Amino acid sequence: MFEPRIVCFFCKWCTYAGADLAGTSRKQYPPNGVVVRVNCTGRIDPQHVLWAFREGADGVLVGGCHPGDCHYEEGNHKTMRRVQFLKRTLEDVGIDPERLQLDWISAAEGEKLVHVMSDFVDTIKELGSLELGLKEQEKVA
Amino acid sequence: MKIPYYPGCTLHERARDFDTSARECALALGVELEELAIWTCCGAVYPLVTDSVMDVLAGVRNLSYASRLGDKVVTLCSFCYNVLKRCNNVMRDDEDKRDKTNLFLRADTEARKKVESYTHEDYEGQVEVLHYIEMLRDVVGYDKVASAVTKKLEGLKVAPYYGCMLLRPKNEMKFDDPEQPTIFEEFLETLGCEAVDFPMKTECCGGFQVVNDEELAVSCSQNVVVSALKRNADIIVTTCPLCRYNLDRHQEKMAERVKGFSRVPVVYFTQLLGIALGIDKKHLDFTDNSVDPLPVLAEKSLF
Amino acid sequence: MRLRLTAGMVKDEAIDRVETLSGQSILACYQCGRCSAGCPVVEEMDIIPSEVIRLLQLGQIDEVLSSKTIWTCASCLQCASRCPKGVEFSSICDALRAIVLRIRLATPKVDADGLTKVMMSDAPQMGVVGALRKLNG
Amino acid sequence: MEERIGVFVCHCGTNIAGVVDVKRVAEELADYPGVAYSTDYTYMCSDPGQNLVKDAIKKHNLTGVIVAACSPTLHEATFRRAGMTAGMNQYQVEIANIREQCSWVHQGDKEAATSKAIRTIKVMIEKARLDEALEPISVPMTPRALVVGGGIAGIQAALDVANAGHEVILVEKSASIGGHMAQLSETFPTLDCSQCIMTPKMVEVAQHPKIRLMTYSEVDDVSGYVGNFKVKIRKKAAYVNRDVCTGCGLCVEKCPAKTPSEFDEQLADRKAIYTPFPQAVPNKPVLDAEHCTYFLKDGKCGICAKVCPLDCIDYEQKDEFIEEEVGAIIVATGYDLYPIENLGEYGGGKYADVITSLQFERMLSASGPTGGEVLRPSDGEVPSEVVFLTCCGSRDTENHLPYCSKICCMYLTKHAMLYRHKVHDGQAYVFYMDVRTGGKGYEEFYTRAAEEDDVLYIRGKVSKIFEEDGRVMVWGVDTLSGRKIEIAADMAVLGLATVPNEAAAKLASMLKIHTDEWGFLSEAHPKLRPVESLTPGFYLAGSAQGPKDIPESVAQASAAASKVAALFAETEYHREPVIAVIDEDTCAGCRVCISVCPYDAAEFDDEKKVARIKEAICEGCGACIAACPSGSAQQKNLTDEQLYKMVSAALEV
Ligand SMILES: Cc1cc2nc3c(=O)[nH]c(=O)nc-3n(C[C@H](O)[C@H](O)[C@H](O)COP(=O)(O)OP(=O)(O)OC[C@H]3O[C@@H](n4cnc5c(N)ncnc54)[C@H](O)[C@@H]3O)c2cc1C
Ligand SMILES: Cc1cc2nc3c(=O)[nH]c(=O)nc-3n(C[C@H](O)[C@H](O)[C@H](O)COP(=O)(O)OP(=O)(O)OC[C@H]3O[C@@H](n4cnc5c(N)ncnc54)[C@H](O)[C@@H]3O)c2cc1C
Ligand code: SF4
Ligand code: SF4
Ligand code: SF4
Ligand code: SF4
Ligand code: SF4
Ligand code: SF4
Ligand code: SF4
Ligand code: SF4
Repeated sequence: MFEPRIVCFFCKWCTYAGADLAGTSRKQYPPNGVVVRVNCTGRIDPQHVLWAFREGADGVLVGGCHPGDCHYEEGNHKTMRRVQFLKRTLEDVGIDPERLQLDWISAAEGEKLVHVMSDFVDTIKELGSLELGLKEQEKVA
Repeated sequence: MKIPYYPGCTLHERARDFDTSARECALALGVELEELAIWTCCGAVYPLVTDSVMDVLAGVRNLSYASRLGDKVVTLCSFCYNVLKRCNNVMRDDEDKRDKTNLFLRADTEARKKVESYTHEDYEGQVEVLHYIEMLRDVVGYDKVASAVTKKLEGLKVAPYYGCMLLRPKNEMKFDDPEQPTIFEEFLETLGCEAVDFPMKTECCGGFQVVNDEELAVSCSQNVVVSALKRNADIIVTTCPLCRYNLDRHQEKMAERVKGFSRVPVVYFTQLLGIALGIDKKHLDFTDNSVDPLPVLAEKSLF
Repeated sequence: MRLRLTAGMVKDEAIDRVETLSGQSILACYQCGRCSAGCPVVEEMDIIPSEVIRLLQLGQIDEVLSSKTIWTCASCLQCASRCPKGVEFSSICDALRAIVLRIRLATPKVDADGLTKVMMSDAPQMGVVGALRKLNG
Repeated sequence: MEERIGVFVCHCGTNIAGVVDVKRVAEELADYPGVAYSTDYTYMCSDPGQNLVKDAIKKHNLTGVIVAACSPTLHEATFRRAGMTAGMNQYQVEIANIREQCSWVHQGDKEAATSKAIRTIKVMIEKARLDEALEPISVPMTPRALVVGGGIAGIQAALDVANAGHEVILVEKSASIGGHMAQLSETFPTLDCSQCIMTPKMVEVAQHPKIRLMTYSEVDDVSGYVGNFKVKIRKKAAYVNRDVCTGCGLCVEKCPAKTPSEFDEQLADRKAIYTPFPQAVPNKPVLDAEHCTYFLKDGKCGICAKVCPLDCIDYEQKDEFIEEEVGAIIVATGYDLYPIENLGEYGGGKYADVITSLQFERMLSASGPTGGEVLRPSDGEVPSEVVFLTCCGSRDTENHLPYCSKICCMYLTKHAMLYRHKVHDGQAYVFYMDVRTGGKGYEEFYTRAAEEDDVLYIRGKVSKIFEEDGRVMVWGVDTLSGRKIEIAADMAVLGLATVPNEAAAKLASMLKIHTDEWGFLSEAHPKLRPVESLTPGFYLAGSAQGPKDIPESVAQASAAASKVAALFAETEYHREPVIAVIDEDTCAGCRVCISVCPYDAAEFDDEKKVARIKEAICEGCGACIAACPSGSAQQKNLTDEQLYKMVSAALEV
């Protein structure tokens, strides 16, 4: 069966801590995502996301603090706008924008993390493997 | 303005007074209750077992009929309201049951085709189920009701009895605060009478158990009636033929059991509304009551 | 009377059936008793609602199926409305009745004679229909 | 230089090893490029575990270390310290989280968990490969603490920090310190009088040379970071010059305007100009413009101004703003009761004789509105039967709050007991689900109530309360006997759930400290760091963090104070150096970074025409880096290059 490969960019204050909480509460979710911990979702450059797809990711999940809760005032607002823009870019290069998801998950929301992660894996499973051979498509790189 | 109307079996039979008074009042307020061209009994009680698709079918069929007439359906009887609203929730929120029910509906329509010119359309919970009083508040507006009042019901102390089915289950009915509802009190104030706040207004009257165990219904409704009496109610209003029946018919027995019991009439809220709007008496019909409301109404110079 | 509990008893499939049919989780009930405290007809019941659930937790389905309680409930939903754990006893009650009626463990509650008597009187149709559906299946 | 990375895979007993094949992980990674040493061990954080790391660093001359274990929030500091003692730069020690985010959440699929663990570790190896040796940025420490909230927790914390020799600013939003404890009558489990044990502490706060007390004040803004916060405090207009006022009380006495007293929980009135209670600290009035005739009726009245012998009344007074620098902030904003209006089944506050627990507390208090007598609010009669209800709004996942409020079992037991002491022939009933008495002397206290004071405990939750024939009817149940219970009582007391103080939510979001979903402040670790917030420099005390009784609130306050004192023991604070840097050679001078930085940490160098980062201020959020069009801004030890490699590693098959 197709097991999607997913890169998760998690902000260390909220979503990463939420993922820790899911662990301490022994909640279970699919193991498809590998986490890259960042200070803030605002640190994420659209290039990082495109790179992930280029390197073979079937999906990219970005998790940050709820609006208003950003440890750095408004990093997540910036991300929100960037993700909007990125989704359009993805569409342009023929990648279903649903393969990129942004969600707000706080340190208290272990349960939410589990849902988001499980649903995202399901979504990507439905979309199937991203075999675009992007490495040849220079426009992305 | 026309609004699709589902009367339900009882309003066409033993509760004609409820039906007629409601229609006449609506007309006086500029609303024509347009009775569904065809309808069946909704089943009266909502099935609480999860596996029963057949049992929601009756409700859904009526909703589907209603959807041909408009985006709302108004109903009066609390039980119908409860069943229709919950069936509607199922069709809106439960994909699995929606599909199954629509399969039945389809077969159903095929069978009916011979007699009726209905074509099948899948139903997806698109109709908004309104109780008549919600219609008064949200569609007509209490302001408009107030300005249409020709005879203020001054001096009349009215106990609004909610019963169970309008309010519960709260997360599905979303009718009002399940413990301290106020929609009827606000309505009654619009008519110029005094709403009596009595603690048993949301307790059960015994419901359908009257058929199985009359004693049980007597003790339940006695609890309600005595509570209203203690708060000096002149009259009790209800929204449900079964409640009306239980609260009204058992007062003989209550009188045997409760020392110093004084009888209190129980009427439909639309009948009081009718008086306030100055509707012709013949449409209000206070003949089906065990406890005659006319003396109280006469005493307050209302009828 | 000593009740000798076994794992098989508390995991009985009959209990599963009650859970599935009612959509309720039996073990979610923490026995606060609020359902019983607010039930309008509890005086007429032989086993109070919270005890019915307790017996189910202990796997005692037969005792519950033969109780008077399940026929006494008026489906007023007060128990479900106030339960702190979101357990709807009213639905459990419906499920228990359904089990009895489906396997014809008991004769229908509303007998023909009773029914004609009621029909003759002036009870609203909905009451009759409701009783037949709830109590006769 | 060629990298020589060491990988240390922790079993955590069976926590990790039970799911992840740790041996295989260690073996596979041994062959990964750049890895010089790879091993596994049962408990990496234990002494032998740490020694293993230290020895390997020396023996294999490692340039980077990956400990694959629990979350970095737990032991990153531990292993960085270990690395340092072995002569390695601490920022070259990294954690790969294979417990919280791997073994614990993928228990059903050992193979997949193992493979995820491997990729997770590779991600960190790629990072470590390019990690530079960094030194913490040291910034001067302002050894002054801000304590927000003047309940018992805030008072205790302020005193402890002050007694350790540091300055403290104590900000309290109401007119006096004391919080809820000041409202209490006698306190469980010893029944000492609350005022008696509290008043001396309040006075001590007022007189402490190191404490600056600011009542009727709120924190309006906070910026900066640990060691160097800037806070803006709003001193609300009291319309009284409180510096000059002697507290003679003449104004209060003569004021004609009345409104229900918050301190007496609406059971009595106060004046428009008032001190909340007789022992208030400071014992000087404030004027509440919302209820004052002068303000409501355009200058009519003015009596207080006329009678004040010292001309303290100033109707023109405005809010005043004070800016201060502090190094640490203790949040002790306390709790409130869940609103009685939410409990419609108990009347939702419409029955006079169904009261809240704090109202009953005021009634029991010798200085309260009834002078300590228990009297029915409706008619002032002594109640002969009183029902106490536990869990009103607590432990109710469906309609109210899911958590246990922890203190109500005990205070209702106290209430029942004190009622019996005052009304000797009275009957007290307590409806309960479990009587939770988890404290020293608590179970004995409960036993005394039941056995010596004849309090009848009834196991069951009340379904409905209503008024009938002038009495309070209670519909309950006794689940032990299976009986429905009906009590016609004279009064009912609701043990309402505790919720965070209403004002705390706003404060928490301003301070950017986390709260749980109910609004209680979150601690950095539930067991090991219970008095700190995740954000450095913020400490938690008292019931703002979760329902607590007085002993616990005081203990936590002292603990928070000792943390602050430890912080202040250093004259400098060391900040993480993982901040932004700008490559002057490539910077185009577009100033995008300057415009996006939320902290004004990027500035423009007019001479070189390039942007520059102010090291002491940069928080390392990365916003400028993501925004920089030329890639000139980078984050130390999380550069774009590192991120690209980490992403690639995450996707390796
Ligand atoms: C009815 C009842 C009886 C009790 N009896 C007992 C007992 O017998 N024994 C016992 O041990 N415990 C008892 N307790 C518990 C006790 O009241 C608490 O443990 C204690 O008061 C907690 O103190 P605190 O300082 O954490 O919070 P609080 O007392 O709530 O103090 C918080 C303070 O912070 C202020 N504040 C809030 N937000 C802000 C803001 N944004 N800015 C500035 N100031 C702010 C508030 O005005 C308040 O003064 C009882 C509780 C109740 C409800
Ligand atoms: C079965 C069980 C399960 C538990 N599970 C949990 C749990 O899941 N979560 C939780 O939060 N808590 C749990 N606890 C509670 C937890 O164990 C205690 O809270 C915690 O260990 C207390 O730590 P301590 O340092 O106070 O005491 P201890 O762990 O008892 O340490 C005291 C130390 O002092 C030493 N010592 C004693 N006298 C002297 C002396 N005269 N001179 C020198 N040394 C001395 C002892 O040898 C010992 O090493 C559990 C307890 C038990 C019994
Ligand atoms: S109210 Fe709910 S939790 Fe309480 S005993 Fe009844 S079913 Fe159980
Ligand atoms: S639904 Fe049945 S059991 Fe529940 S309160 Fe009503 S009558 Fe009692
Ligand atoms: S380092 Fe972490 S994972 Fe390893 S034993 Fe210690 S707590 Fe467990
Ligand atoms: S009269 Fe003046 S001095 Fe006296 S308490 Fe009032 S304000 Fe203070
Ligand atoms: S102006 Fe009058 S009403 Fe206002 S506080 Fe002073 S005395 Fe009271
Ligand atoms: S402390 Fe007692 S009364 Fe309070 S919520 Fe917990 S169990 Fe209920
Ligand atoms: S990383 Fe950049 S944007 Fe963030 S604080 Fe530092 S300079 Fe400002
Ligand atoms: S955004 Fe980049 S290029 Fe522009 S000024 Fe800042 S560092 Fe230089």
